[in-house]
Amino acid sequence: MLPWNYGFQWNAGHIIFLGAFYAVLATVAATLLRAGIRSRRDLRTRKVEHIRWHSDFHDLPAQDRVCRHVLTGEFKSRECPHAFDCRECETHAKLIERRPVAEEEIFGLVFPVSRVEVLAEVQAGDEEEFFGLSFPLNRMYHRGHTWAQRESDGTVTVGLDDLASRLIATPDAVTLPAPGSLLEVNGTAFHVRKRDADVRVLSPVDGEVIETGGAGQGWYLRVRPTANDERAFRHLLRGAEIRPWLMRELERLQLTLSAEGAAAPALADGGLPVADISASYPKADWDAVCGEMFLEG
Amino acid sequence: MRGVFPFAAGLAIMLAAGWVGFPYAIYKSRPQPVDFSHKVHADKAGAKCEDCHAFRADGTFAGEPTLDKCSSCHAAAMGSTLAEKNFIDRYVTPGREPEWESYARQPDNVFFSHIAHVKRAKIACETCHGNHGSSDRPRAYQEDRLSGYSRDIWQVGERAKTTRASMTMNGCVDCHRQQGLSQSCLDCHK
Amino acid sequence: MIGPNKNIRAARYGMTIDVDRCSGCGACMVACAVENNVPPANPKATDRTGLTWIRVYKIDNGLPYPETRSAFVPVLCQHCGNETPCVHVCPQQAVEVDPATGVVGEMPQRCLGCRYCVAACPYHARYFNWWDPKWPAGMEKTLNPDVTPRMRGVVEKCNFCHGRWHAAKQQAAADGKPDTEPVEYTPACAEACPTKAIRFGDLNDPASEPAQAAKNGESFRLLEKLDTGSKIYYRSKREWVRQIANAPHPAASGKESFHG
Amino acid sequence: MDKEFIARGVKRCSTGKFLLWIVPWAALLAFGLYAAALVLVKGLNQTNMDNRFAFGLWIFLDLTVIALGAGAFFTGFLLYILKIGELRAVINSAVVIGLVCYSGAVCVLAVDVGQPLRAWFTFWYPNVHSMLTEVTFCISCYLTVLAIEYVPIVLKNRKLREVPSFLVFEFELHKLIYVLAGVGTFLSFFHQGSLGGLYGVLRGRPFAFREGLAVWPSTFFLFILSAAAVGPSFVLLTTWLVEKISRKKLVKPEVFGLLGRISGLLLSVYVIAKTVDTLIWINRTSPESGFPAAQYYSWQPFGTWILFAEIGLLGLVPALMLLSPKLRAHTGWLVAAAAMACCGVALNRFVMTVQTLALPTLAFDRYLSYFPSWQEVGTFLAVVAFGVLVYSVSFRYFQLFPSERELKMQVK
Amino acid sequence: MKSTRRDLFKFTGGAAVGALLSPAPWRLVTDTALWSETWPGVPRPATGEIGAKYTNCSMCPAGCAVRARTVNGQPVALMGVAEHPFSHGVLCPFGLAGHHLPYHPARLKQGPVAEAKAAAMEALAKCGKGERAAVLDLRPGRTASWTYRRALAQWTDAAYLAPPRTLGGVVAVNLAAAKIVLSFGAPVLDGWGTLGNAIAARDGFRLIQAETVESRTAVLADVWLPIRPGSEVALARAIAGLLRKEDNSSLQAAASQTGLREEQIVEVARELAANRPALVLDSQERSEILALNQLTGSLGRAIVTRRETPVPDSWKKAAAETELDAVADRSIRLLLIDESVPGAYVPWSAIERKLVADNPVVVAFAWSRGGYGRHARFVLPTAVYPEGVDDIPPAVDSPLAMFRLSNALVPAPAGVVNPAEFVAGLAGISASDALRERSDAIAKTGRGTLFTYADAKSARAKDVKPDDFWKALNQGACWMDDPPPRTEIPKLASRRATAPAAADDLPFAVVMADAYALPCSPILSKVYQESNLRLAANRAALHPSAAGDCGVKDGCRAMIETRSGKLEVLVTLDAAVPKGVVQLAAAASTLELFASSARAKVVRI
Repeated sequence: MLPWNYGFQWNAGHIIFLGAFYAVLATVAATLLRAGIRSRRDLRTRKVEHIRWHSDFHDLPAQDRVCRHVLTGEFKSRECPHAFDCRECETHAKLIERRPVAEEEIFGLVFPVSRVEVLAEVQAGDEEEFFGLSFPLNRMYHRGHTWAQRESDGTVTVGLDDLASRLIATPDAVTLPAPGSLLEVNGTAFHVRKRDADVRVLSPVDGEVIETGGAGQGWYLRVRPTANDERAFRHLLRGAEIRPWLMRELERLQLTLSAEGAAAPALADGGLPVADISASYPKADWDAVCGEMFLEG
Repeated sequence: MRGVFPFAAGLAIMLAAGWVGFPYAIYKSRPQPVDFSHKVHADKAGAKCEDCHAFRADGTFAGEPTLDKCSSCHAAAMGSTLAEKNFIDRYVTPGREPEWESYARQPDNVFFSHIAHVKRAKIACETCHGNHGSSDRPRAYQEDRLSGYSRDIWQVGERAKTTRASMTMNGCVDCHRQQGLSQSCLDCHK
Repeated sequence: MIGPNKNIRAARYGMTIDVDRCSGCGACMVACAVENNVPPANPKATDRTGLTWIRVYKIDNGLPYPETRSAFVPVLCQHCGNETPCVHVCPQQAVEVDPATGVVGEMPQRCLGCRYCVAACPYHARYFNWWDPKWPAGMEKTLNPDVTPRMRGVVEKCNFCHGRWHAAKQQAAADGKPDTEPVEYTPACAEACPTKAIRFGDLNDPASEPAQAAKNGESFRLLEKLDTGSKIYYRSKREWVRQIANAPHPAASGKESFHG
Repeated sequence: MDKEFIARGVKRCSTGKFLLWIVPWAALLAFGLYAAALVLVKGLNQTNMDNRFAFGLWIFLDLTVIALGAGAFFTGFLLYILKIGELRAVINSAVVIGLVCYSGAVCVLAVDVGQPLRAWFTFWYPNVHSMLTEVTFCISCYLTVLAIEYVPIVLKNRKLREVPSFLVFEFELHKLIYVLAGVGTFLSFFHQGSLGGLYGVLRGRPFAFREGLAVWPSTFFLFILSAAAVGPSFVLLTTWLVEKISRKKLVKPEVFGLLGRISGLLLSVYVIAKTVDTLIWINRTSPESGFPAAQYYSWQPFGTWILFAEIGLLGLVPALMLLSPKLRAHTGWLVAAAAMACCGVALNRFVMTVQTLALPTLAFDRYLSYFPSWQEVGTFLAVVAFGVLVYSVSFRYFQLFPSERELKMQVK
Repeated sequence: MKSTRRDLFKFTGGAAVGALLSPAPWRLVTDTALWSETWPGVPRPATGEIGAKYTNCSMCPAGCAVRARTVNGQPVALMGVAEHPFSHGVLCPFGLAGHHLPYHPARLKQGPVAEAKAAAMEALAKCGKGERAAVLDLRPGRTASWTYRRALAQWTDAAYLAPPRTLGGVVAVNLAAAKIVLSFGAPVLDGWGTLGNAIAARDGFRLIQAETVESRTAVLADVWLPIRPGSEVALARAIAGLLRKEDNSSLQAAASQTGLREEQIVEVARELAANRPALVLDSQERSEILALNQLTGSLGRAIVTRRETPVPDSWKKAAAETELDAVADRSIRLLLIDESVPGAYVPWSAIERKLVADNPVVVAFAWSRGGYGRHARFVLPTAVYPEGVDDIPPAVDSPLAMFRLSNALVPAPAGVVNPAEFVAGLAGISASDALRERSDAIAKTGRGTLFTYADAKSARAKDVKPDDFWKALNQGACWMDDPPPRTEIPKLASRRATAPAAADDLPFAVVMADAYALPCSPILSKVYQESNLRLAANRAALHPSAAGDCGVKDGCRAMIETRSGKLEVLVTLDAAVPKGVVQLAAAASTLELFASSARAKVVRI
C-alpha cells in the first residue's frame, strides 16, 4: 500500500493498481472538497434563497416550468431556462422590443417615470375581473401569486394576489419579515400558515422591507427596491399575460385539488371560485395544494 | 475566532490524549526481579556477552543465564547491598530461578537465530541491543497490554538512544533486502 | 519476494511416496500433528472439517468384491512449483513460494481466513481452523516449541516441517557451515513412516531419492495435466493406482470409493 | 406525526401502518444479527462450510447481490455520462438499491472471514495479483462513493433542507454528481469483473477456470456484461414491486420500456458471449487440463440441464422477450422477463460458486453436497431485511421517484 | 458565551481530527490484529533446552525402543531408535503419540486405595472352602506377573489368570526364518508382534493373507484370500489335507465354504509345500489352524522355543498360570485385574461367571476410565506410559529372551498405586525392588548382549557390572539373550476348539477391524475422526449396497443389534467390505457384544 510497507515492490503491478486506487481516492476527496468549498461560499454570499428557489424550480414538473411567452401563445413550447427570472433573459428582451403593441395595453410602463403619479390617479380604484378574481392591471404579478405595485414615492408594495388570498383566506398564522430585512426575487417574502400548509410566499422584487401591513390591512409589505428602473420588474407578469396565465393556474388548481382527493366541483367552467377555497375542500391536502400553487418544492 | 475555538479545543484535547496519555495507558510495566548491574558484572564476571549469554551445542541461544551460573559466584552474599541480600534470600537460597523479563523478546511466532546473526553474519550484540550491556540498573520492562509485545520491539525507549536498528519486521526485512538474503515468511517465522 | 542473493544455491525440496509400501497405518498423520502442534479434533469435527496436514486416503480399483483391491495414498501439500494455484489468489501475501527451498509457505498470522486459497487448491491440502485449538488440560506441555500453534479462523497446511528446517539451519550455523548450501533434514512424516514409503530430499540434487524417483517410469504426480509443478512424486507398480494421476472418472466416483 | 419529513404533495401511508410494515423486517434483521454474532463470537464452525466447501451461501449471496446492485452504477453511467435523461426518474431508487446491495455484501464478507480483525491487512499488504484484492479495494471504494451519492438524496428531505447549509451542500454536490458517477462506473467495472475473475483464475478448478485477455479470464468480462445487463432489470423489477406495494404510479411507462430495452440489448450480447466462452471451454480449456467437460455434468443433480437453464431458459429467452417491443409494452411480460434475467444471473453465480466446489478434482474425491446452517441462512436474511428496511425508510422520507408528484396529477 | 449545538459539532470534528493525527487509533488497530495471534485459547509452547530421553514403549507387548525429544525434560515428541537390532527405529501411530497419555481426558488420578485394601483383606479372610482369590493379568511374563504369582502362592488355591495364548509364552515366532507366512487374519504388518521386526523381515518371506475384509496387512500382502467369515478352519483343513497328499475330499467343501476357487486353495497348498518353513498364523490361535505348522516344517525353525528371561531363584515358588475356563464357576471371591498396561481383552461376561454370587470384591488397576473399571467395585489409578517403571516381556515374534524397561519420562501423579506392590502388600511379601533383583539375576548369568540406546552400542552382558547393567536399563537399553545352544521343538498347546457359534439368523456377520481397545492419545483423532483412515469404536463399515438394503446412509446413526445386546454406531460405507458383513473396531464395548456369536443386524435410527 505504501512504498515502505513490507511486500511493496516498484513494479508495474503495484504501480498501476495502487496508482488507480489513489487516483480514485483523490477524485472522490476532491469532489467532496469542491462541493464543501462552494457551499461555504454560497452561505457567505447569502445565496441560500437563490439556491432554494433554483432547486425548487428544478424539481417543478416540466409543464409548470413553461416560459411566459408560451402562455401568451408566442411559443409552442419553451421551458424557462432562467428559473422565471426574465431580467437576464435575452429572448424576453427581444420579444418585448418586437411587440410595441404592448404599449396601449400595458399602462405607461414605457412612459417616463415623471408621469407615474398621473397613472396612479388614472387607475385609482380601477378593477379588472378574470374568472371572478380581481387582478388590477396596475399591479405586476409574480408566478408565485404575489403582486408588486410601484408607488409614487419609489417604494413598492407587495401582496398576495386574489387567487392566493382565496387559497389562504384567513390564515392561521403569518410571519412577516422585520422592517429592514432584505428580500430578493423568488426568495421568501413572508410565511403564511393555513391548515397543515406552511407557505413560503415568494418575493416578486429585490429590496428592503420598510413597512409591513398586518391582518387589518390585508397582508402586504412596503419595499424599497434595490433598483427601480423598468428592468427590475421585467420578470413580472402584467396586462395581456394575466388572463392566459390565470387560466392555466386555475386548471392547475383544479387538477391539484382533484389529485389531492377533493371531489372536484366545476371551477374553471365559469363558476367563480369562492372566497375561501380551503373551506370548501376540507379533505384536500392543503399543504400539497399550496405547495403546487405557490411553486414550492 | 469564536467560531474556531471549539474545533481547536477538541483538536488539542485529542492530540494530548493520543500522544501523551495513550502510551501510559497501553503499556504496563514490570520491574526486573533483581536489581542487576551489567556494568559491575562486565568488570568482575566477564567482559564478553557470550560469557553469560551463551549458545548451546545445537546452536540455540540460551538467553538469560540460569541461577546456577549466578550462584557459582553468589553462593553467599557478595557485598552488603540490599539488592544483593534480596537476591540471595529470594532466589539463591530457595534455588528459585529469577523470572527475568527480556526486553528484546520477539513474539512467539518469530524464529530468530542468534547464532546465524552473531557467529555467521558477525553482527555485534550492540547493533541491536544498544549499550544495554553497560547499563547500571535494569529499567522496568514495558509490555503492550493488548499484543503483549515488549516495548523495545518498536524503535522507542531506552534502546532508541543507543541503536538505530529496529526490531520490527520491517527492520529485519530491510536488512535482509540489502544483504540480498531470503525474505520469505517462513525464513523468520515459525 | 525478491530471490536470495546469487551465490546461495537454492534447494527444491520434494518427496517420493511409494504407494505400494504404504500400509495406511497413519503414523505420518500422527507424527505430523505432534511435530506441528496440530490440535486434537473438536468433538464435532469430521473428515471434512478436520486438520491433518498430511492425510492418507484409501482408494480401490473400483472392482466389486472379491476383486476389490485397495491402496493407501498419503496426500499433503504438493508444493506446486509452477504458477502455484494458492499463491496468487491470497489477497494479503500470506502465501508464497520460498525461492530458496521451493517450499510453499503459509503465514497463519497474516491470514485473514478468507479461504480463497482453500478453494484454489485442487489437492485439498489446505485446512481451515474451524474451531479454537484446544488441548486437554496439561497436554499443552507436550507442544513443540519450534512451531507456533495457530489460532481459530486461519488456514494452515504442510510446510515440510519448517521447524526442523530452522533447527537444521541453526545447527549448520553452529557448525560454522556457510549459508550458501541447502541443509539436509527430514520432515516428521518421512521420519515416522514405518515402511519408509515416504522419502524426502532435494530435487535439485540428482542423487537424492526424490530426484531419482522422479525419473522412475512408475512415478507419477497427482493431476499431472494441470501442470502445477507438484514436488510430490508418487510411485506404484500397479496400473490402476497410477490412474489417480488423472482427473476423477464419473463412473468410478459415483459410488463411495474410499473412507472419508 | 412524521408528516413534515415527508415530501410535499406525495401520499405516504400513516405512521402506524408504516411501523406495522417495518416491525416484522426489523425482527428478521435482529434474528439475523444474532446469527451473525454467533458466528463472529464462536467462529465459522457455526456454518456448514468445510475444507472442501470453503465458500458457501454467503459468497453466492455476495456475487448475486452485487450483480443485481449493478443497476446503481449502470443507470448512473447512462444518465450522467451518456445523458439519457429519462432515467432521472429511477436514478435515486437505483442508488439506494446499490447502497443496500453493496453494504449488505460487505457486512456478510466481514462475517465470512475467519479473522475480521485482520481484514485491513488486505489494504496494508495487498497482493495486487489477487482478484480478491481487486474486489476488496473496488467494493470498499465504491461503497464510499455510493454513500456519498446517497447524501444528496437524504439532504433533500423536506425537513433537512430547511437547514441552509444542508440545502446548499446538497445543491452543490448534486452539480458534481457526474464525477462520482464516472468514478463509480470505473470501480464497478473492475470489481464486477474481478468477482468473475475470482473463479475464472482458479487453475486448480478446471470447472471454473477460463482463458482470457492479459491478466483477466473471460469470466471477468462476462460478469461485467451480465451485471450491466441485469442491473436495469433489477431496477425495473424493484420499481414495479414498489409500485405494487405502495399502490402508486411512480415512473412513466416509457421508463420501464427503456430499462427493459437496455437490459435486453446487453443481455443478448451477454448470452452470445457466454455461449462462445462455454464452447471454447468445453472444447479446449477444460480438456487441456485433463478434465473432459462432459464429466462435470455426470454428477447429479448438476446435469447439463443446469447449463441450458442458465444460458437458454434464463438467458436467451428473457433477452428476446425484452427485445420485442410488443412484449415490452405489456407490463406483465416485461416484469416476467426482468425477473427471469435476474434469476439467470443468480443461477450463473450459483454454478460458479457452489457447483465448482461440489465437483471432485482428485481421482479419489467424492462429489460433495452442502446445505447451509441456520446461522448462515439467518445472516443471509439479515441482509435482505436490512435492504428492505433501508429502502422502505428511503422511500418514505426521500424522493426516490421525482416524477411521482406529476404522475399523481396525470392519473386523474 | 453559551455553546450551541453547532459548537458541539465543531468540537467533535476537532476531536476526530486530533485523534487521527495521534498514534492511538492506528496503534489500537495494529494491536488488536497482533492480539489475535495469541488471543485466549491459543497456548504458548514452553521453550528451553532441547534434550533426549530413552525408554521402551509399553503401550503394547511389542515394547519398541523409543527416543523422546524433550524440552526442559518434558517429552514433546517420540520416535524410534533407528539402530535398535529388533524394532529398527519403527513406531506405530499409537506409540508416536504415547507421551500424550498422561493428559488423556479419561485419565484416572485417584481412587479409594484404603477401602479397596480393607475390602480385599476381608475377602481374603473369607476365602477357602471352594472360594478363592485370583489375579487377572492382561500381560503375563512381566516382573509384575512374577510378583502376582509369588503373592498368589501365599494363599490356598489362589488362581493366577492370564488370557489364553499358544504363541508368545515359551513358544515364539521367528519371522526371519519363514519363507512363507500364511496368516489367517493375523495383522502381521499392523500390530501383531513387533512392527519394526515384521517390516524388516518382510522382504524375506512371501505373505499370504486369508481374511474376509482387506486389512492393512492384506493390502501389503503378496496374496489376499478373501474368504467368507468363519470359514478359516475349513480352509485350514483343506490345506492340511492337500499337504498330507491323502484326501482332498474336504477341498470342495472348503471352496464352497470359503468362497475361494479350488485352484486358489490348491495353489496355496503347493506354495506352502514348496517353500519350507512356511509359517501359519491365526488371529485367534485356533489349534486346527496352528497345527498346519507341523506340516509346513516351521516347528523348530519359524516357531521356536524361547528361553525364559532369568529370574532370581528365590522367586521360583510361584503360582502356575491357569486359564480362566479352568476355574470353577462362582468360585472367585477376590479378583484383582491388572489393566495398567493394555493387553488382550477377556470378555467381562466370561469373567463374571466365575465370581461368587454374594458381593465378590473386584479391584481393577487402570490408568483410565473405561475397560473393566465399569464392572469393578474398586478402580485404583495406576501410572501410565511413560510415567510408570515396568519391564516389557519379549514380544511374540522375538525368538530370543529379552529384558527391557519402560522408564518414567515424566513423574506419575501422587495418587497412583503400583498394582504389583499392592498385591504383594496383601500377601505380605516385598516386591518394591523386584525389577532390580531380576536385572541382577540376568546380569549374573552373563548371557546375552546389552544394547544401550543413547550411544547405540552393544556390549556383552558379562562385561557389564550389575550396577551399570541396572543403570543402563533405566536410561534406555535392551538386554537380548544369546541363541540357545540347541533348538528344541516346541509343543503347540492344543486347546479345545471354542464351541461353534450358536445358530444365528441375524443377517450380518461381524468382522473386527484392528483391535486397540484402550483409549489412545487424543491426537489419534487424526486417523479415527478427521480422516476415517481407521475405524473408530463408534463406527461400523458396510458395503454401500448392503447399507442401502437396511436403509442407512454414509455418516448416519444406526444400531448394531446382536443376541447379547445393542450398540449405537455411525455408518461408514466401504466398498472393500463384502455384502453381508459389518466391520467394527474391536473395542471393549464391541467385544462384549459379540462374546457369544459374531452375527448382528443393522437397524437405522
